[in-house]
Amino acid sequence: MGETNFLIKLLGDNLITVLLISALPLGFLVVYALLAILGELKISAWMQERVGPMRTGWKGVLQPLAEVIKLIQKEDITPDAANKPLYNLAPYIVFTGAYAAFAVIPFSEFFVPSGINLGLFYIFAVGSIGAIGIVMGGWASNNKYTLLGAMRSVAQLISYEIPGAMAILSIAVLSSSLNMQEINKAQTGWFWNWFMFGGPGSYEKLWVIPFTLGLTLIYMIASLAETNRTPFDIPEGESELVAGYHTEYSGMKFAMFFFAEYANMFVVAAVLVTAFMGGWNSPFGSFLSGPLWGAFWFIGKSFFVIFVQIWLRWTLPRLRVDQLMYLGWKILLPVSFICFLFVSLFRMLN
Amino acid sequence: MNETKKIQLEYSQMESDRMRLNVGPQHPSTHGVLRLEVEIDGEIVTEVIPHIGYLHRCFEKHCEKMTYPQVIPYVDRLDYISAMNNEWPYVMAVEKLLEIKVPEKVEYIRVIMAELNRIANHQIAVATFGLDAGAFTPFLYFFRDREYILWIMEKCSGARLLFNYFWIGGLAHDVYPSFKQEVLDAIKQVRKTNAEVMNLLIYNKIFIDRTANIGILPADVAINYACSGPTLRGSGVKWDLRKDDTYSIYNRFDFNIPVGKGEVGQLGDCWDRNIVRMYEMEESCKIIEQAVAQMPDTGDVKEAIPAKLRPPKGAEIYQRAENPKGELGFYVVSNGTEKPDRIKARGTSFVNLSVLPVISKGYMFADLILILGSIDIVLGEVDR
Amino acid sequence: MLANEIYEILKKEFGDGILEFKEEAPSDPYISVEPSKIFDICHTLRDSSELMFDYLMCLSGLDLGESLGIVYHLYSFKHTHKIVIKTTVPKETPTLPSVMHLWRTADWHEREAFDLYGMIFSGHDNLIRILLPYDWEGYPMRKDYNEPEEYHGMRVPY
Amino acid sequence: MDLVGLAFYFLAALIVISAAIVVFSKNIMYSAFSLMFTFFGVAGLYVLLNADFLAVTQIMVYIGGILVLIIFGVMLTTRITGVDVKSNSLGKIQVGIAGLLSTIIAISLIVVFSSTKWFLSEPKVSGDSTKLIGNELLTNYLLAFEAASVLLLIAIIGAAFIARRK
Repeated sequence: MGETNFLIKLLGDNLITVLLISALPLGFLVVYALLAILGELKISAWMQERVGPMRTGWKGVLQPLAEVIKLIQKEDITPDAANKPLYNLAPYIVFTGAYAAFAVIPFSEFFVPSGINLGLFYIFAVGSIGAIGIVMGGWASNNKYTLLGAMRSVAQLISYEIPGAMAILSIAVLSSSLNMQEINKAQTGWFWNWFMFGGPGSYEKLWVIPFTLGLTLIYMIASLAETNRTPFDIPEGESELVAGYHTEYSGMKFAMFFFAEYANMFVVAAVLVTAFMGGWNSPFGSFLSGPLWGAFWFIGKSFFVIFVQIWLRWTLPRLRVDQLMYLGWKILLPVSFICFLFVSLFRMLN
Repeated sequence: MNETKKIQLEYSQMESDRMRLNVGPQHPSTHGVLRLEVEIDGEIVTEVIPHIGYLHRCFEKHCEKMTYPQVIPYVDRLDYISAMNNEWPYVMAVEKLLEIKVPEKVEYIRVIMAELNRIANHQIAVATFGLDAGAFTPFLYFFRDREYILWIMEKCSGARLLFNYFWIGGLAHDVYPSFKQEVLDAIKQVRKTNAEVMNLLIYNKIFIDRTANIGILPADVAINYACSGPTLRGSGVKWDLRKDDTYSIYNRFDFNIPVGKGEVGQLGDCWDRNIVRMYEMEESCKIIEQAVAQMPDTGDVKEAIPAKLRPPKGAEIYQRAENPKGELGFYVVSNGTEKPDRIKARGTSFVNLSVLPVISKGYMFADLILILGSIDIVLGEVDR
Repeated sequence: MLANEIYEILKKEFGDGILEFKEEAPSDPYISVEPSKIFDICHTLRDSSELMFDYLMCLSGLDLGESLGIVYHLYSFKHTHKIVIKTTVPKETPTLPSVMHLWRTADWHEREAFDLYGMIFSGHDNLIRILLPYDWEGYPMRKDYNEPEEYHGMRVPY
Repeated sequence: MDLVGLAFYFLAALIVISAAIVVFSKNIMYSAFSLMFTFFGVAGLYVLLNADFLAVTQIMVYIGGILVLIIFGVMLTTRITGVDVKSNSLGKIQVGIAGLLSTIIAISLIVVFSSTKWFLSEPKVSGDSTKLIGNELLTNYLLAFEAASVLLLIAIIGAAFIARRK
């Protein structure tokens, strides 16, 4: 476990190191969230042929910071009829669920907060904590819109966890491990060794490539649904549900929901990158590889996935709740099972 | 049988609690201060009761205290998205009462302005409809292009939204020298964006899935509810006041009346009503091109404006015109003085909105928002 | 079909129910009818094959001083002809049959007329105020209407 | 006290307190939500016992599956729009009986706990409990595994059947 953390090598195995390791992703998360918000603002502006925020700092780069300060300063309103304890607790639970997943994300060859053997499985498990938090917030707000949003959110989360899990399970079969570091190590080499392209192997892997590509796509779609991003932002669906489960939240508590959403975006991107896109491996064999380059590649690839998420958000309309269920249960689930079957077959034959 | 119907059937066999949901008056998708009392069973809408009047500004009562020209700014505020089109039937009604012949040039400028405003209105209608479906980007594309039209109107009338430009017997100002060229440039831009939005939004698979086969309005129901404009034409009724009850100089132009054909779903669904607006923009562009080509360069736009406005006592007229949203009518009764005895505005949105409870029953809650968006209401006109 | 032909048809069928026909520029030609017969007349206007007025353009209330007027502007999609039907009811007992079940669009128009002028349309399913608050008193579009001093403690005159 | 001990007492306190809320709270929603903390604490204890697979499964199944179902059940069967979701399980007689039973069980457990000679082995760090569990399930316990899957299959078919009937 220890050898994957440069901090343990540096400072030894003690309480301070453990706390530092747990806090390091939080620091990263704060910086990342600011960048992602800026990205969201600027990319959407670019797609819509406008300039986006321009006033705060050079070309508006300080805009996310200003928004965070604004959110912190804002009055924290608790509805009179809300169930106060649960209402106050919910944003933290949601954030905990999102942040817990960071425990196993391998940022680099030499830094993963916890290199447990069940990394991928663990990420799927803690994902459900967020669902509980969302129901908590939606119910405790004592508002029909939030309640509808919470119900939709949980239904969506549960439905899309299965195709996503099938996609990840196929990777577990291919790499015969659930440890995220092991999966990364299995994909070392040029980019055609990524599991997206069937994993390492020679020409006999060619026939499995369509299935692994399909699984990548399925995981991408499922991850969009799990993070409530357009076209699956039905729980928030601002045109009908105002803002879904966080309609009543304001100020810092709203910021927590917001933060959790961005954290979740990174988590699913990280899982996608780790499982399908080689994680911290350089796409060019040993060229530009190493611990620091690893972090660069990992974060760079994740940001690319996040860019795709933002891109889709500003391009597509929203699905309806029954169409969402239809897509999840009747299209993605059977397709993911078929892909899983063929991937397992490939694994057995080799 | 489509998916919604199937779900509806499955739900109808279940016993469940119904929830009353209050949509509006402050809600992002009610297009203003409309309040809908919705009864939902799970996600299925079982009943919709519109409550209107939150924007009631006593237009008709005010008119009794105003002289005829003073009413025009009030008329602007009915359907504030397409104010030029609102002014037109009103000034036509008063012109008919006074039996004024409007100069040729004025008629052409009025046609160009009204058609430009029709494009601007449909741009907002399609944009907000897309927004209701969750597509934000086309919304901003349309708003960018609408600026080109608003600039022209601003240069002509001095205002961007509420113009007070059509006066009884004439216009407030003449157009400026580069007017024709700028109009042609604007419609070039409109066509470019429309082509892009057709790809990006209208024929998007998700958008079709969302809007086709919902909110089906059969033609006979539409006529019985006196729906008009794209709401009626979306149901396949080829009826346009510009052709069927022609006014002004519309008989000089060559244009088509687009109707819904049920291209991707059933006839009269939300997609059909929306596509009619897209095609109508193109037809408006055609009319503008012809009008610009035919428009005389010389002429005084104020020559027919009467000094004294006293229609004969007891004279009354109902004048209607094709507003972008449908038939807008003004019923003007004179009592022989400078002030009208009674002005009744037959608000297009008011009439079109009354069909909402019928066409939204049995669909999902998310569809209700789209159905409301597809009939394109403006609360200023509903509540007056 | 011209307005006077429509008048002839109605006169033949309803006799005394039809009071007056007036055609005088610049006004639209109108037929004045007895208020109690309005439903039957409108029924004929809508369903008779030569009239076929399937489209109620507008329904307006009027204050004529002594009495209240109701004006129906009708249009036919099939024959593309128009007619105006007018009727008056006394201010004290402003009751007349509703045409809501002939043209559903009359539902909201009649509610509006009731709201602003106070006509009672008998046979209307849901005759409640539409533009004004449900607890408003009086009918503001009547010429003899006096604005209330206050509404729920808010001063009305601004 | 070392880190593991600290974590153990923290988790133990979490489990006891949240479990107490589950039992004693008058609001069913509180009970349902605090059950999450109980499950979470138990998962933590599994981690301390080196049973990481079991811990993650605990979170996945109990929090992600069962608890969500419970919350949905509570929300859908009672009046969901009001906050006053009350549990009536604290009647007088029932409390008496339940208290008596729990006390007996608690006493017997404590007696057993203190009288048993516990066999203490060195904590053995086995890296791969997943592999072990997998191997065991598909070799020694294959019959039980298959029986369980058949049972689950029957449950799914039954659930689907009941759901379709109505």
